Amino acid sequence: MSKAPLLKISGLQAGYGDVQVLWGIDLEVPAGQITCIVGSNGAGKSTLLRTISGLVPVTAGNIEFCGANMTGSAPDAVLAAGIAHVPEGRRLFKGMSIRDNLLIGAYLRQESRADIEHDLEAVYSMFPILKERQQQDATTLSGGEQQMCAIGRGIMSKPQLLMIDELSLGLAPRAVEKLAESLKQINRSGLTILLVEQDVVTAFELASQAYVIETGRVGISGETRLLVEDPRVRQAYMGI
Amino acid sequence: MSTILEVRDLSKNFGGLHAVKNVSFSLKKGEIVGLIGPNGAGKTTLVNLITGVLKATSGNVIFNGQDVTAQRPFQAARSGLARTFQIVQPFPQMTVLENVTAGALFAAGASHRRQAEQQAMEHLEFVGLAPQALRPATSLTLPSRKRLELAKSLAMNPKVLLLDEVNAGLNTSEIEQALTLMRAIAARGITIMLIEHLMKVVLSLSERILVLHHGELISQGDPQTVITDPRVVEAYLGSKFAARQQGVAPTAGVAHV
Amino acid sequence: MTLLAQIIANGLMLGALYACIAVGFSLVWGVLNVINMLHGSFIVLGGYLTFFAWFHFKISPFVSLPIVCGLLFVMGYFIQYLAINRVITRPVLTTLTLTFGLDMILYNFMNLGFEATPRRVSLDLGSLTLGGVILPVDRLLAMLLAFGLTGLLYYVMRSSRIGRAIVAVRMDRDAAALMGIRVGHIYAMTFGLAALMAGACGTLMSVVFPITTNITGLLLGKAFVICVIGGLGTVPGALVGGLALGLTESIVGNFMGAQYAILFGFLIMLALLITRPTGLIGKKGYE
Amino acid sequence: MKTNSSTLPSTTMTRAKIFPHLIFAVWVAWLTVMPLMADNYYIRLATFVCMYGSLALSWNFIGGYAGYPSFSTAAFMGLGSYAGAILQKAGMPMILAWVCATIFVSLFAALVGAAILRMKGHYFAIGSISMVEVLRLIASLWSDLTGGGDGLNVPIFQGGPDYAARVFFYSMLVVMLLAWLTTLFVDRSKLGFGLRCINQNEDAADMVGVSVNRYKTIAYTLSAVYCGSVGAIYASWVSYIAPTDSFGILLTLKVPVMTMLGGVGTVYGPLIGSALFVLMEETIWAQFLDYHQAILGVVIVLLIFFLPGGLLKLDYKKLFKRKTTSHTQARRA
Repeated sequence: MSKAPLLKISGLQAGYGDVQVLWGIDLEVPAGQITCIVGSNGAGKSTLLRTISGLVPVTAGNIEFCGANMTGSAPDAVLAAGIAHVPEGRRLFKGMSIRDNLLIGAYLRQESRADIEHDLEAVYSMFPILKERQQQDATTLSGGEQQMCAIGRGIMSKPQLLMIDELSLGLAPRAVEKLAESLKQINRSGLTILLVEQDVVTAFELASQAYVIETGRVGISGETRLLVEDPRVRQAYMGI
Repeated sequence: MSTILEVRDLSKNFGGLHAVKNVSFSLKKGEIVGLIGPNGAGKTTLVNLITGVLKATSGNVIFNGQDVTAQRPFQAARSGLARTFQIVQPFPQMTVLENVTAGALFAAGASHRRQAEQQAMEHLEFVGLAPQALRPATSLTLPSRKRLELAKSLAMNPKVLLLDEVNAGLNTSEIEQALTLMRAIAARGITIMLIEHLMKVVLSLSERILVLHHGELISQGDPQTVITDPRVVEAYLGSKFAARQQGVAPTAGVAHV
Repeated sequence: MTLLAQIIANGLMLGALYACIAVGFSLVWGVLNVINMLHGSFIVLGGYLTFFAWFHFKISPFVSLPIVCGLLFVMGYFIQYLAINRVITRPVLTTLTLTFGLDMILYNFMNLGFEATPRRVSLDLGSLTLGGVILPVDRLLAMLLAFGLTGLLYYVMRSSRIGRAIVAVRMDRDAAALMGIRVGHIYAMTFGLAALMAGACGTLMSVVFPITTNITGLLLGKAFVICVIGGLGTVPGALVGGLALGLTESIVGNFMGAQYAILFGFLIMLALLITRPTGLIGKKGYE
Repeated sequence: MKTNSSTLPSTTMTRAKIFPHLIFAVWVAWLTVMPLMADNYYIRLATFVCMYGSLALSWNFIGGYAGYPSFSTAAFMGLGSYAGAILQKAGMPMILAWVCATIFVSLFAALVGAAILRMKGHYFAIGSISMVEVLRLIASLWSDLTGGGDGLNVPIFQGGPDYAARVFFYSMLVVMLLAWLTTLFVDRSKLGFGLRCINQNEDAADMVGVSVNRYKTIAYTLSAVYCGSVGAIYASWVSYIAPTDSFGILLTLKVPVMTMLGGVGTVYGPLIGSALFVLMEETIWAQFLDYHQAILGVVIVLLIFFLPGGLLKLDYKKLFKRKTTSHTQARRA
């Protein structure tokens, strides 16, 4: 990891009210790669993403993105800086069509209508099902299709870093396989991805680099091809 | 073994959308049955229909010989039909002990609060939460919250226990502990229906498996036949899982998907 | 036969104003999940401002309409941004009590500033008769403007950037924030828009009815009824609810008297609340 | 809606438990003795304190324990006033009229409760406020029974102003004590526990075996009983009632605010809140006649911002330990 990391987090602490969840996270996301964060639920994976995107206040430590200090910025500043966040449970906007859901992903972008339409077509080509049913209410889609729409909505903001919270939760294995393929394709087109994933097998197949989070602190971390052999990881998280 | 719960072509549609379509099955006393299916297949809707949270469009539910289709949830709870929630639902501003006492006091009908609290403490010891009895329920980690749900439903001294994704979000070692707990519950003669989309849990515990897909029961039977049933593989498991199955005997540790 | 036509005409003219009364209240309830007890006072304030502009400076109500709208919008924006945003996630008892407290302040100062004597802008524009039905011009203009404003709001909600942002915030606060939408600002815009509609309604009403601080409670009651009948948080809902109440009150009022009409409105609402709490076209979704 | 302190009601009443009851006993004793030495102004003020104390305790059953913010207080009180007045005009002795009015209002609440409690959250709030309006309209329209818009006179209480002031004061005091006793009973009973479950998570309460609708209707009825008696006593006390002030929106909103000031869902929150509020309102009214409503509004706004849980549930421990929290967290990291 010779180049400076795209995202650098040091000593990050955060929580909800007086319940502290993150007890000092240190993490680096190299540009151009897929990095994954694994660990059991309740370990603080989602809280970490929500703290980076400004939904949860930082109590200590700092967040650096492309060299700029982002600690404590509001969600719209974080998005403007180029970090998009696909939230846990997809959370598409009910009562809005698939097309409107995707368009609102570009809410902050000032470019012309044509550029935005162009990006919309790019998303449609990646997930054709979305184009077929673009006028339908987004929440009538199946779990897997909703995840595609949520990822598409994230891409529409033209980020440098795409954070995805729980890709596979509640999805049938078949849907997860298809989504993993699309993510690889998106990454190859130059978008850095930070993936929070509870299913370690899927995470390690996708990511080149992994951080294991236990009760709010980074436990083991390193390249996934080494970690796959690590007995501690295999026993605790892969049940093999 | 006599049947304790029978569901006869139960259906529920929400304005055109068939969430559950003529589902029929029955549970024998003391049996452990798995109900699997992808998210949105209608598993939780089915549980809500059986426990009276939702009114069925057609078909009925026979529990302990009585037709309980139109029962309200609290009547189902009092007659011994308990369920845990997929999204854990504690009473937020109450302690762990109070949460479990509620089950003993209302569903199991303990005469007064002191007696209910004694019973609650026993169940907390059984699931290993006794030390946190006086802590607020919200301070528990996710695995212990799941055990709180379990303790609460046990306190309702149920005849049938519907465990709705009680293992979702747990890592492998936490699931191991949950499995031993469930085997201990089954040993007490309580019939368990395990609602999951984690294959590992369902395979190693259930004597029979029902597969739900788009609201319909597409397969029923012992674990081996079900996971090799082509319709199940096509609709739910995905080729990679099936491939992995051929290589490894089902009862050995199977990477949960 | 012309009696029935007259009643229906009166009902429509009244209904258009009622739609205007309710649309702001419905927006705040639907999007912010807040029962806004200030709503009645906003309407009366709009009416008073129009009256005094007309009485002292001879500014016609239709000229002072945009001014009143601007003033009320700014007032609504800051009340939300500085006060209500602080407790926006709290249960209904807290937010309702807060707006009630704020209303006591506004009501007290309006009473001191304007005294409670009823006042009305009387522009003797005469009236048209169409097939035996008498249509006073001032009421007609008020009706048309009321429909126009409601239509404008519907357009803004449906196709403008702000409108989509408001819908996104309504459906999922956190997800909207992740889209770069500044949620606090959008809440303030929504409350400002609602205050604007209330002020405009006050202007239109001052041309048709005498305005006094005593009717704030009455106006609030109407907003309750219309929102429940027509459905929550939707502009068409407020329109349908407003017209339904206007026609009912016109018919019942004609045969049994005004107070029975109001009672009738409440009874319909309570019956609906018990059987269909989401109202006639209360969709859980769009605008 | 925080639960109150007694989580595990240990059989031995620890010192911390008895303390509030002791203060209350001293306060009631002082109130009972007070009319012997005070003049009618203070007796009138004390009557209002007891009146609003009863109303706040009543609201607490549905708004505090069950967590359903009802705005029907004015409806129940107004109904009690009219029932008491009409019965007395028909020749019924005063105390009997009060009792019958209370029973009538309780039945009314039980019947209406089943319907109105189907609504949740905002709809329940709107439904209960509108009921006050409906009753006000009926009272002003049904003139041959209620005297319509120009109100109803209640036969004046014989025995002179001083004696009357004392009789009405002690009656309100008795009602407050009954409401307090009922609150104590509910707070410790299975009903209280069930209501708290409903308040915190109604679906989970249903699943755990709480018969949700029955418990909510009981709480709603309980919230009406003593409002009915207070209404009847009030009518005899002021001996003239009219629709607009018997069924006023201001009262129906002030009572929940008083309970919030003290602490919702607690035994003594309503009593403390209502006493403070009445005394504050009296002093503001005396000093700033023109601005008293605005000042009251400011007080409500400040209460919402800085005292959401109310005085009783203010976490005094947390307040004092504010400095040390960051220290302990650092140590634990």
